[in-house]
Amino acid sequence: MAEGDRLTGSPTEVRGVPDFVGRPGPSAYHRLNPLTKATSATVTAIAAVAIGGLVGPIVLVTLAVIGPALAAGVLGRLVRTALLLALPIAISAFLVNLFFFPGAEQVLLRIGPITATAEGLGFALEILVRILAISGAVTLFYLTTRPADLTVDLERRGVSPRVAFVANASVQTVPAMVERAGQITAAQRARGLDTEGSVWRRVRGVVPIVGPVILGAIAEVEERTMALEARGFTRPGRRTLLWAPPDSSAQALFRWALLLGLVALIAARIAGWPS
Amino acid sequence: MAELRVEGLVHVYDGGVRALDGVDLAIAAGERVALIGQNGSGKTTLVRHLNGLLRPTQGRVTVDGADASSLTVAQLASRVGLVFQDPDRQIFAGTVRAEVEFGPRNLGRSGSALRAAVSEALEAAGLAGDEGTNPYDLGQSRRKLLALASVLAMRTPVLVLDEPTTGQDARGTERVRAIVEAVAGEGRTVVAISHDMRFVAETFDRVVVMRAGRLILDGTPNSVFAADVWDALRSTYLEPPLAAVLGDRLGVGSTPTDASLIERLRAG
Amino acid sequence: MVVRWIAALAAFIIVILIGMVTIGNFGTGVDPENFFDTEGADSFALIGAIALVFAFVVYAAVEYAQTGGLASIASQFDTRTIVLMPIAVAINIILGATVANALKLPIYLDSIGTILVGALAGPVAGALTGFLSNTLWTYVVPPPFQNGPAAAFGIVAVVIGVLAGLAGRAGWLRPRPNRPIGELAVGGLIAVAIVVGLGVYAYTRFYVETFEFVNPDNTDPIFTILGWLIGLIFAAFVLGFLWLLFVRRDLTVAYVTVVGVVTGLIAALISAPISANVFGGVTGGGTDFLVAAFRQAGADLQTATFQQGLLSDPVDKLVTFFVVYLVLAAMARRTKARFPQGERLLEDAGPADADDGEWRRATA
Amino acid sequence: MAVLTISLAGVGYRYAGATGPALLDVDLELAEGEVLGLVGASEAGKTTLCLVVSGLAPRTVGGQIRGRITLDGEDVDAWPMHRLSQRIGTGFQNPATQLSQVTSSVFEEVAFGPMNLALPRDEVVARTWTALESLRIDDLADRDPQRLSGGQQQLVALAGLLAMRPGHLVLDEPTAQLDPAGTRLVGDAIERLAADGASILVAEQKTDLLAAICSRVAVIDAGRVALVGPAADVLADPRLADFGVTEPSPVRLGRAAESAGIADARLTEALARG
Repeated sequence: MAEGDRLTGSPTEVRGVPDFVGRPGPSAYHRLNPLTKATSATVTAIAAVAIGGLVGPIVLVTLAVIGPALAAGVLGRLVRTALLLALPIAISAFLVNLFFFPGAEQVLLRIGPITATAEGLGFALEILVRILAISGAVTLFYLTTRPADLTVDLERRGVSPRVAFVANASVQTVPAMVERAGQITAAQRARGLDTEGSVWRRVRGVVPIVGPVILGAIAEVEERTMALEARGFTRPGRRTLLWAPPDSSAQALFRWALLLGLVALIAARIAGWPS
Repeated sequence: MAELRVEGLVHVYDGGVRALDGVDLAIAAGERVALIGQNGSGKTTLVRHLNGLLRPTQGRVTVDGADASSLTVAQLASRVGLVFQDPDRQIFAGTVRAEVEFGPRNLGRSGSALRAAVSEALEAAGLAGDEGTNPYDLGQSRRKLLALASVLAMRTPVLVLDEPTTGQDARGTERVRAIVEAVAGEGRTVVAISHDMRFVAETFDRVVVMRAGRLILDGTPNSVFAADVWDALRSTYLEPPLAAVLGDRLGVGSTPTDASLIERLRAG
Repeated sequence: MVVRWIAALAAFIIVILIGMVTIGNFGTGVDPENFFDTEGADSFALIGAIALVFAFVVYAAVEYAQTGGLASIASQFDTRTIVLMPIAVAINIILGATVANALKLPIYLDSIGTILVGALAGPVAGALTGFLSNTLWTYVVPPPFQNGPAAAFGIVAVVIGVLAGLAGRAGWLRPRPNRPIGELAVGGLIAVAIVVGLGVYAYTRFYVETFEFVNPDNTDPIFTILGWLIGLIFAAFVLGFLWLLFVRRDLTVAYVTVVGVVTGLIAALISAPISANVFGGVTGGGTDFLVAAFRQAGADLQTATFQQGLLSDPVDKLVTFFVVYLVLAAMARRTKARFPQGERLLEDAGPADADDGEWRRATA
Repeated sequence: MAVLTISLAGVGYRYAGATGPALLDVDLELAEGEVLGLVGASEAGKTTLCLVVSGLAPRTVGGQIRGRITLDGEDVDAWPMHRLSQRIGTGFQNPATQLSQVTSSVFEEVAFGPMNLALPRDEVVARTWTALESLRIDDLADRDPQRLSGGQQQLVALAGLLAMRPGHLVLDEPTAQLDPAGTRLVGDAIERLAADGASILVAEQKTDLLAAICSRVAVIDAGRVALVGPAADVLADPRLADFGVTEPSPVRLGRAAESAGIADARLTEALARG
């Protein structure tokens, strides 16, 4: 056999890249280039902060989040996920600003030493809408883009394969590590660690659980490193990609337009316009 | 009175997987029981009910006559010690000795009793000389023996081992066998999940075979590895030990271990 | 080589100047006149952090133009570091989410992975780990772990990674066990001096006007008590760690205490303007109650978030650096030694295996 | 004359910061199309020898090496790892740590190696299908690598190596963590590769598996090659137990019968047939 072909004979019939690799999304919005969706999410979030006030972010959300979500058919899930994401912050933000807004006179409500003020309410609403805008924009991206699609697109544009590797591997490591933490908790409980007792007993359980999660993962680093280097990982420079998400000059133009618009908005805000 | 009793045990995982489909099993004190069967046959799910890590969907589990559902995992841990298959899922202490002390300390043991139990466990696992070593400086096979020692030191009436010989060499397997013999010798119960048919045939006096969440065979190695039930074994991806195959081929009856085959040949 | 550093330095200075001029009045209530006042101080730190990132980008661009590659940076990214980073990102996100969402503790515990990679592989690797952790935590990680504000604080994580890398490189995280009592006492005193010094400076600069610890009639009594309580907790934490110095007889605990508190202060400086201006001082974690307390005591939004940061961040980074120190101590020696900065974390550097006779290292 | 492909002459290795060497004066050859089995007690040096032959020690693992390693007569000391990995494929014991964790399908996982080599896309795809077909797992191409059994994951890792088109395979205890079904799955695959003329160095505790696939076997004890020779002779050598190695079942049974004075023709004939 020719040198190098020792282990595998010639392929029976030529088969191309299977269709499940880079399968296009269900809707037009899904099929947009990942960088376009990432840029619009980031610009929407920053713009919501820069515009401030109440009406601005609401209009922004309707245009940049609700509209596309409807088109992509993910509005239901978007609302649920975005609310779940925003809830912890929104509640705290609302309460803190409502009751603790300094220098406010118009007292709406007084409960003992704490007073709810109109100015506080106004600011609280502003922060609430801003937080909803940010989590809406981020959730829209999360629901319509596979992380691997964004990293392969960035890699095509010249981002180092190593950075793309870390991003992709992190996405798979988080759920794997949560599962590992569950197994470790079971193993320690089997050795008498009481995780159902008082708070103090549970705090004592932190080291026997967090310890193996970290040390167990680090113990695997050695073998993972060797396995990667045994498959040519150390070869410098770009690598071949099986596919790359489609992009168009129109989308590229749109991305630049968004960025320039954002810069202009921030510059205007800093210059004190419109107040 | 049975030390461990499982009645009509059913367990359905939240994904809908019916891992146990009505299991009845009684294990007396001092018995040595091997639990074998293909991965996914429900072996690990069953043993996790013995120390309360899993609670039954239907049916009952009793330990020393007490219903396990009335006891917390921490309470059951003083009765049923469970050694997990992957040592890296539990090791956290900086030294071998500290890792072995973790279990007994949780059970409230201290002082000379604790020190004796720990030293004895380390001795049995062949780690007596490594008390101050960092567990992660040990090789994979000795870390597995460390995990075994860390439960052994708890001196629980019931000791459950999940694939103790996987990844061990000849000397490691021999050490595990010696530990099972010693623990059973003290009248304590040993239950082990294993795929090593020779280790099972030579070390355990009762073999329970599982398939798809049910018990399909339960008896001495002689009965479970006899030729007439080989198709049942193969239905759960198990091959009888070579000694049993030869015993059948030479028509000298059921000979699950080398010793039993030789003895039958010498008598024949 | 020098050209790159000059270009990077120039970029750093230019960005700071632009920042001071434009972001001086950071959108809401920061007066350019009292630039070095409370609000100005923390904006300045944020501008410095952004300038640091710009300097790095310029450095990389110049190196790329000169050599067509990024060897000096890439060398910190051997396969072992690349394999460790996703684990570090996952540790940040899982522990951070558990503390913030589940336990509502007034600390974050979301930079253990960042500091671990920084210490083992260097400032740039630490910075990238921090940046990716925060970005992925918002954009990519599914609920219940997803955290909205994390991406905005990416810059803070970058700086924490750099500081951890420098601490590791300087050998400060190298164990120094069994030191005589005298040495421990001196180390302990120096650490206390630094921490108390910073504490007093921070108190006089950023707390005195609005938060009268001493006379309760100026503010509501509950907040004076709360103020004393928080001050005591902070002091307890610092003294507790210094006590560990004598229990473990390991001088490095003093180093870890100082590095932890200093990193915490810098992180507070940078995160305060972001928290104030982007999220109105509230990020959903346990720290929001502190902000509320300071707001009720009459501090404006900017100051309140800053005062909260000055308390939680140093304690959080103190705990985090100590956890990382314990993890490094528990790691197998062989594994640690193989990381780019691994040698500097070993207790005794040990005899470098000289290439004597036929024994030789890898050439490729 | 058999083409001498991998040969180690007086090779020693010591880990960084270790007290003593893990490998001493190893002379070993892996000829074209040969399957060399490696046995020995835990921590005797099997894994270290595998890492040295594959080049991962000292390149990736650090430490220091001595002696000379040649591939088809050429000294490989100066070769970088990504060049060596195209001539020698290395498999490990734990299936999970061999997955790259950056792919969502078996096809992309097996293509990972060739993609790193920046080969033309069509060749990457061709090599990937060929590797999957040669191990008969092309039906798993669309599956999520994390959701497979241990045996299947080990086959995917093996396919990932084959896609690099190495001339040689070095496998460190491939079935150590697998159940009987997985061991049979991987054992059969290695047997088919050996039959196709692949040269393989495989370390294993399960000597029954080695007896079926190896032409030669070497015994490692305390970092030295204590014994090497034709598989049948070495695996029947009475000193195996002293080296902490379990003999294959037929050898063990035959010896037990002999020592019990049973000279039963039918037994020896049955043992021969296995």
